[in-house]
Amino acid sequence: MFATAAVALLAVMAMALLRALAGPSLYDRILAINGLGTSTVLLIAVLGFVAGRPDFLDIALLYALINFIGTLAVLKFFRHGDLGHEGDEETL
Amino acid sequence: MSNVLDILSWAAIVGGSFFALVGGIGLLRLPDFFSRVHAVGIQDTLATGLIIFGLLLQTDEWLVAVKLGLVFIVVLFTGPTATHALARAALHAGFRPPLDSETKTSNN
Amino acid sequence: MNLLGLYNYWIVIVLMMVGFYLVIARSNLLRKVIGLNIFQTSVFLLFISIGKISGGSAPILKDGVEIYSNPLPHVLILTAIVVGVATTALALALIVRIREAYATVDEDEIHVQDEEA
Amino acid sequence: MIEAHLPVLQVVVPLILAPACVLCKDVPAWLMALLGSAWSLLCAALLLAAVLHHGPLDYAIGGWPPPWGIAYRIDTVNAFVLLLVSVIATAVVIYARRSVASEIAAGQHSLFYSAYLLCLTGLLGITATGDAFNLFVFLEISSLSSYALIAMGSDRRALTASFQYLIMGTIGATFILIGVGLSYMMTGTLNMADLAARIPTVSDTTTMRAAFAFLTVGISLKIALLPLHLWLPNAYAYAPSVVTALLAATATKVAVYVLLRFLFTVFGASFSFATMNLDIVLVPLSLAAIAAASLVAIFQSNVKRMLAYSSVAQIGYMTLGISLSNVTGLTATIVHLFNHALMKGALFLALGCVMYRIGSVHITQFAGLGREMPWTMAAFVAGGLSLIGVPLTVGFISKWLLILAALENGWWPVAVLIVAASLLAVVYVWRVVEQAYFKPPPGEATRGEAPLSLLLPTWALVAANVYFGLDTSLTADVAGIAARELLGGGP
Amino acid sequence: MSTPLLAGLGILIPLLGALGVALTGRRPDLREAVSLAAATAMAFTVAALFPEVLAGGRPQLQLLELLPGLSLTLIVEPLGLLFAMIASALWILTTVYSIGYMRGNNEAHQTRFYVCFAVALAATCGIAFAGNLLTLFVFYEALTLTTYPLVTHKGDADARAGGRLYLGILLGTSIGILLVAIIATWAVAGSIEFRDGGILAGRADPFVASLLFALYMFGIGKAALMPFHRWLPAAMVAPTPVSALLHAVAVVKAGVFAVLKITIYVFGIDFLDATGASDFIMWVAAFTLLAASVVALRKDNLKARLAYSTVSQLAYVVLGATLATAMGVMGGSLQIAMHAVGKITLFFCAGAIYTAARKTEISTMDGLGRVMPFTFTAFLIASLSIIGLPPLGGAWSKWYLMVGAADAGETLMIGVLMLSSLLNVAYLLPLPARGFFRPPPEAAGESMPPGAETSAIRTARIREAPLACVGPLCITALGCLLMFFYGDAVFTLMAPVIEASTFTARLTP
Amino acid sequence: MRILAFLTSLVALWLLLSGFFTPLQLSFGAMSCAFTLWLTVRLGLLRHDYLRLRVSVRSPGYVVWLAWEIVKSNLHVARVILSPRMPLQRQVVRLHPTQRSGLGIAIYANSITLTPGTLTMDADDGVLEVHALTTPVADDLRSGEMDRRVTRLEGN
Amino acid sequence: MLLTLLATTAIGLVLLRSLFAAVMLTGMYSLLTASLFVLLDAVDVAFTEAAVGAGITTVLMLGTLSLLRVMPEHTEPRHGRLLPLAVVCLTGAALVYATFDMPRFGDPQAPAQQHVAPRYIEQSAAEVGLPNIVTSVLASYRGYDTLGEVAVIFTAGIGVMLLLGARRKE
Amino acid sequence: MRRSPIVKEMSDLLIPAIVLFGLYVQFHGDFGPGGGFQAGVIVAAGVILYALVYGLPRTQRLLPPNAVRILTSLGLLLYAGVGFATIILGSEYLNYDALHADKIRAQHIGIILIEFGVGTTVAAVMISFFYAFAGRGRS
Ligand code: NA
Ligand code: NA
Repeated sequence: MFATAAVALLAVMAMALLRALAGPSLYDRILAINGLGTSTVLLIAVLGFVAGRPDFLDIALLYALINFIGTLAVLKFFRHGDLGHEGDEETL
Repeated sequence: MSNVLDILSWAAIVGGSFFALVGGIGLLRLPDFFSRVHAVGIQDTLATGLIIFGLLLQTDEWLVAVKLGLVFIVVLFTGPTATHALARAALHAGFRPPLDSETKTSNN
Repeated sequence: MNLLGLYNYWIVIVLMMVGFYLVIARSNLLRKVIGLNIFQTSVFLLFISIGKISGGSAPILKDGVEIYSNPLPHVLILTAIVVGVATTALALALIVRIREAYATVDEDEIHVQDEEA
Repeated sequence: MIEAHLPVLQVVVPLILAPACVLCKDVPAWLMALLGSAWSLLCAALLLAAVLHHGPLDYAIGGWPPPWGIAYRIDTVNAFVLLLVSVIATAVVIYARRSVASEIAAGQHSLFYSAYLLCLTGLLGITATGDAFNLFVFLEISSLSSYALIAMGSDRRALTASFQYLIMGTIGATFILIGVGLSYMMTGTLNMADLAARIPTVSDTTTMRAAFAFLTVGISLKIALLPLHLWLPNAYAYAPSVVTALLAATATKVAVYVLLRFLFTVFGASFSFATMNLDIVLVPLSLAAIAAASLVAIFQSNVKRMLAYSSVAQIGYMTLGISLSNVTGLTATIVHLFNHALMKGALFLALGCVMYRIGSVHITQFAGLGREMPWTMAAFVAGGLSLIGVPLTVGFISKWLLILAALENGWWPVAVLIVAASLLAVVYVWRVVEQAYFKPPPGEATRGEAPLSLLLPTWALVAANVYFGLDTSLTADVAGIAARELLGGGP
Repeated sequence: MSTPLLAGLGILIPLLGALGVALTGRRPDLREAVSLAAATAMAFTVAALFPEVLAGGRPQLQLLELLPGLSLTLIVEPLGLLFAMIASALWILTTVYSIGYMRGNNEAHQTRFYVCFAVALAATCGIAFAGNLLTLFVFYEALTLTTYPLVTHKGDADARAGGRLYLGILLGTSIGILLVAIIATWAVAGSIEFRDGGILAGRADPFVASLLFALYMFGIGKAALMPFHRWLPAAMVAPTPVSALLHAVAVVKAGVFAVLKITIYVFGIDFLDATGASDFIMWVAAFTLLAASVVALRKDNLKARLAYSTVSQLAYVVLGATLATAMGVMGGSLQIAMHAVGKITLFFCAGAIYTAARKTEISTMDGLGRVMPFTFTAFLIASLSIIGLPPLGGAWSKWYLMVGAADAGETLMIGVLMLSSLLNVAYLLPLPARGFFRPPPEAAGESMPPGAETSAIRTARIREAPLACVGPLCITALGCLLMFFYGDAVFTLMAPVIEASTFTARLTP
Repeated sequence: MRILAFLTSLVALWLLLSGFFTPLQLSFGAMSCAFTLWLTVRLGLLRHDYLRLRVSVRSPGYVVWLAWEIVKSNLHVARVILSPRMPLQRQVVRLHPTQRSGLGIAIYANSITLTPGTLTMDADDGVLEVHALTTPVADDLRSGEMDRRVTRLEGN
Repeated sequence: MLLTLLATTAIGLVLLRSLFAAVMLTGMYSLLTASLFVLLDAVDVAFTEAAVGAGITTVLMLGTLSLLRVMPEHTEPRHGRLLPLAVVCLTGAALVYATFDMPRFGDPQAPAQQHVAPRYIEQSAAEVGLPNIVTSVLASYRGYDTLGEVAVIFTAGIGVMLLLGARRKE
Repeated sequence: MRRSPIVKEMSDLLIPAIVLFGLYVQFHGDFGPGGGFQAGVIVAAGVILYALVYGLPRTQRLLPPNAVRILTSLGLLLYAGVGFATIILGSEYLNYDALHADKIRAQHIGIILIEFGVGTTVAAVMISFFYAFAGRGRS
């Protein structure tokens, strides 16, 4: 059962990877990687159960947070070409 | 009881996997960037929800359950925020969504 | 020689080669750093593979678990990851300074500028 | 009580002073750096004395016995290298006060000295440790701090030099890591002594051979053995004077020590040379390094770069001694570690004096310096004579031993080449001497002698060049003991 | 004072002298007094060793030990003592002469000059007393380095170019060849200590011995064996007293002295003879001897001619050594002494001519002998000595060399020696002939060389050089004469050494 | 008061995460919560009024409703994606939300995004620009039910 | 399967022209590796790799990229392709050679599992008292390595401050 | 054009949670995956998120670079200092046994202290990395 989920998630990751490689726009890539991140979070959660050690969900939690921050950083970078930009002035 | 839970859990996980796959297919198939965002939306919501629910049913440790819940909440909070920020950034970068119908304004 | 047992290693080796290739073949400094990252990450993978025991579990003691994978490679690689990020940060800082000084981050162009000077 | 902890205190005192440095202003930071270096010098001296009297010292850090914990093991070889590193570090740090003030922006001194101490820590840690992975960690401490220190040079090429060094150094370190990983795979241990005990049982596996190859290549990158030397000339040429002096005198030496340690202690001479036939590769490369780098040095117009190429050549001497794998050869290598540190230390400090007054080390800038900076140039000449290998200097002792070692193996042409390369050294040293003493200074402006705080450390090293050229009881005798230890005989 | 310490003192005194000169540099009179005092003290110190050495003593002093078997050691043996005595005695004269020359020509950097001079003497003494190859090498290099500032004393482009060649060849050959030979000797013989009968004897096969011998002979660049002779003419840019010292005493003699010392104490005469190791070098020496003479013949510049003469005369010593007979070695030893006295006279004369008349080219010296009779007479005497005519000292060395050649069965060498003497006549005697018999240039009419007009005017006012110049050259010229009568003193001193080196002592005809 | 409320949620989060109730771990927890509180205050992230508290009290009902909406729209979008011809009716809808607080608007906007098929692209000057994949979901949105529910959540 | 994904990412890295895409793929590579680490029981490592490789490194690279202001770089002049390729192939060959006598993947009888490590697994509970063996080894048995590790990161901090801390010369 | 309220609101909620999560990771490394290093990175990530949303100047005003720099040192000082403490207490460098009569407690104390040092330094260094890179563009 867990294995089914794991395989499905891997397939999803593969699709996301294809989209990331194919683009065409940079935003497509970011989107794909963001989606891939979500799949990874789920995969980690499932893997924990596959391995019979489900108490590693902290990792999944961390992935989710990192995924979010990473995406924001990328976007900020694209808006301003500057990660330190004052947020009040511009969009994010 | 345990059997019922198992079946339920199984169903949830398989369902979640299915929706995840649908999201993945959407990510590949949908024709433009803004549409693809919706596909990721499926992954962020129902797919995640179902899989985590399925896992939740499998555990008897409350700590694990709590953490699964936290993972779900975090994904639920960050996923839409990130996709929104992404769409907004694309919009401001000059990308316009290809439309099949014209823009409508609602006044509610 | 058990080919199946070695397959994992071979993939890892290919990954290492790709990273290494990026480091030495690319003239864009940032790409070199990226290559270095891939190279090192792949080496980490090799190490972690060393520690894996079939049927083993993560080396966090738990009642009812009999076999644990080898924790030592994990410890080593934790350190190595830190070393890696430290190196990357320093390299990136250097790239920023190089860009400021040369207005380019391409090794070949920098070379040309140094020759002219 | 303190004596028992000397092996580790040697390393951790500079380590703890490094963060303390950051909390200080510029001058106290220098004092910290001085304290750290002087302390390590004291420790090294005491350790060497202790090792010579009582044999190797072991120290189990954290109280965990090896191979489970990380152990320090000080024997004659690394006690000697520790001494060499700390001697140079101390001389250089005294020198640094003025030199750094003139080359590094104010306000960054505390960071600079912190990096200096970290570099020292790394070098000492590499030398002292008996654990293969711990060696990698301290290698990275010293490398990272070197990259930062080199990039502090005023020329923009310092940045690219540092970057190139970073890339090659990291590749080297990663190769070392691969080597350590492969040998861990086959032995299950990281402790060097334990490795040495276990490797013979797995020495005829492909994995072990590959481990050997990766370790050797990785270390050779750090050594800057031809053709892996490409990072060295620019790194030395464009780094701040103090950094060049420190690195040129110590960093590659420590790397050579690591090579010695792995080839002889961990793998054992018979595996390294009889099984792996390392000498077949190492001898031609060493000879090529000696010949080619000396030749290239002649055509350099940046004097620091010239000496950097000379270092590549000198490294060739050291690896040549290693590849001879007899007692005399190893003695020569170990002696040359020390002696070359003294000569390059003196030479680069003298160049630092020039940099301090003139702001450049381009050869044309040396015109007339013999008159304007007599003490500096005299120090340079003395260092140059030592580099050439004139008797009564340390350079002679090294070459003498090396040639004897070559002849012991019946390698006549090698001996001849060593001598011929000395002639090349004559030529490149001479180019500077001629400029300094026989060309009139360019302008009217007379440039004074360097301040005493720069001259004293420089001359201290010059004096050491002569002293150890006359009294070899410390260098050659200890190196002989160390060489026999490495080759497995008793001390 | 014990005699070993005297040997050390022989080195220490000139060093102290150098220090004294440096300290008194501001006051020329005092400075030169110190210089002279040091020279005298050194001469007496060295002379004080004479009785013991003559009695068969070999005072020994180890300065320091670098590695086991590798030490700096002084041993006073006859050959070295002879050399030290010549050097120290001539130093006195050179000092006196220098005072006249340097002041007469208003040379700059006189203090540096005297300091280097003194240090060079210390190095020479070190070479003389060297107890092993390493010590020899160290002092040999020290001599090169300390004489370098002397060679480039003028500091102009020519001086620098000459200096570079000087240093390049001498350092190059010594480090590149001599050091190799020393190391190889260590490898073959296990020792580099000088020993009667040679350390290589019985330890090296003929091929290795030949190779080593060639390495030594070419490695000792100061012996100016072709093709490594170019430094010597190049060093002619130096002030004349330096040339005198270089070409007559310290540098070149250090070279040929080293040749002899190595021949005797490293190879052993019998060993050389038995192996024929020196045959090849003998021919090189013969070639050098003739070729340099021919070159000398073609030089108009007086100092250049003297320099090539030196190249050729040095080859005599090497030839003597390579004959590998007792007589040949004796001839070589004598040649060191005789040539030293003769050649220093010639250089003194050249310097005196320059100081008094500002002339350097032989073709412009017509008639000078009439206004500078002492100088030209001395030149004539020294020339005759070098040619080898009795009753002058040079006759001894030429004689023993001939005997040596005959002993060795090298009849061709006898021919070479005779031909060389003829060439000597051809290039040395024209100067006194012009000086005495040609009319001064103003009488020569149209055929004046460019710039001769002014010199012609000056010739009229030319008088002898200052007494400080003329005095020493007269003394050395007299020395040439005396050496003929005291030649057997040298013989007596040297005989035991040479006998010890050969089983068949055939010194007494 | 708001500090207390915030602290309570921190402590709750800690206890949920930790799962260890030894005195040592509890004291670490106390320290951690205190530090986080300090940092939050210092960074000025605690400037909201009682809104958050009120919202969190009233949210369960909304969450249940939203969950159902999400399931529905997921199914809808999945059908669209999987249908061979992909019948898309892409359109942009401009909405004028009735919430008064930033948090309210954020909840509304995120809820829109959470339901697949609709996506808040921009939220400027009180206008939400929403991308809709098909007409049904767009119409759903235009009905304004979600907007009303979120505004009710905000209360008065 | 994951490995294949990794390989795809790596190949994408070689082929993709956009620097930005390369940075993103690097982050993704790390994330995938981290998943693999979980699979290989190295949870601590996975944790770290995710936080560092996917998080910090990506952010730093983006920061660098933003300072470079040469975002889309289309020409990548490749200099001397052959030598690097040869070096890489040699290295690869050496590694493949190394695998011939390696213990099989996952073999519990491999030397690495028989020596040193067993003590950590069996004794650390009694000797150090923590359930997480990795932490025991990291902080106690090999605590000195970790001190070195902190020193490394500290060094990098010092280095970056030295390089980017001073006011920029324009 | 103003900052999207959605991102701001979500970040406001997430940042304290991230920091607390980081501290949780710091103190639970003994029981599960995690420890000082990971904790440091996570706490730094929280700060970085704040800086991304609110801008660098405001962040540096509230968390001054100098303070971060001092923290960088303090962490390493703490770690290395524990080693000196154990020497002074009579055992080997970093042998925590000296810290308490009960070995297990002693080990625990030592590990907590050093992990805290690790976390401090890592967080501070990561933040200063970000400061350095993000701050370079503006001057
Ligand atoms: Na002649
Ligand atoms: Na002649």
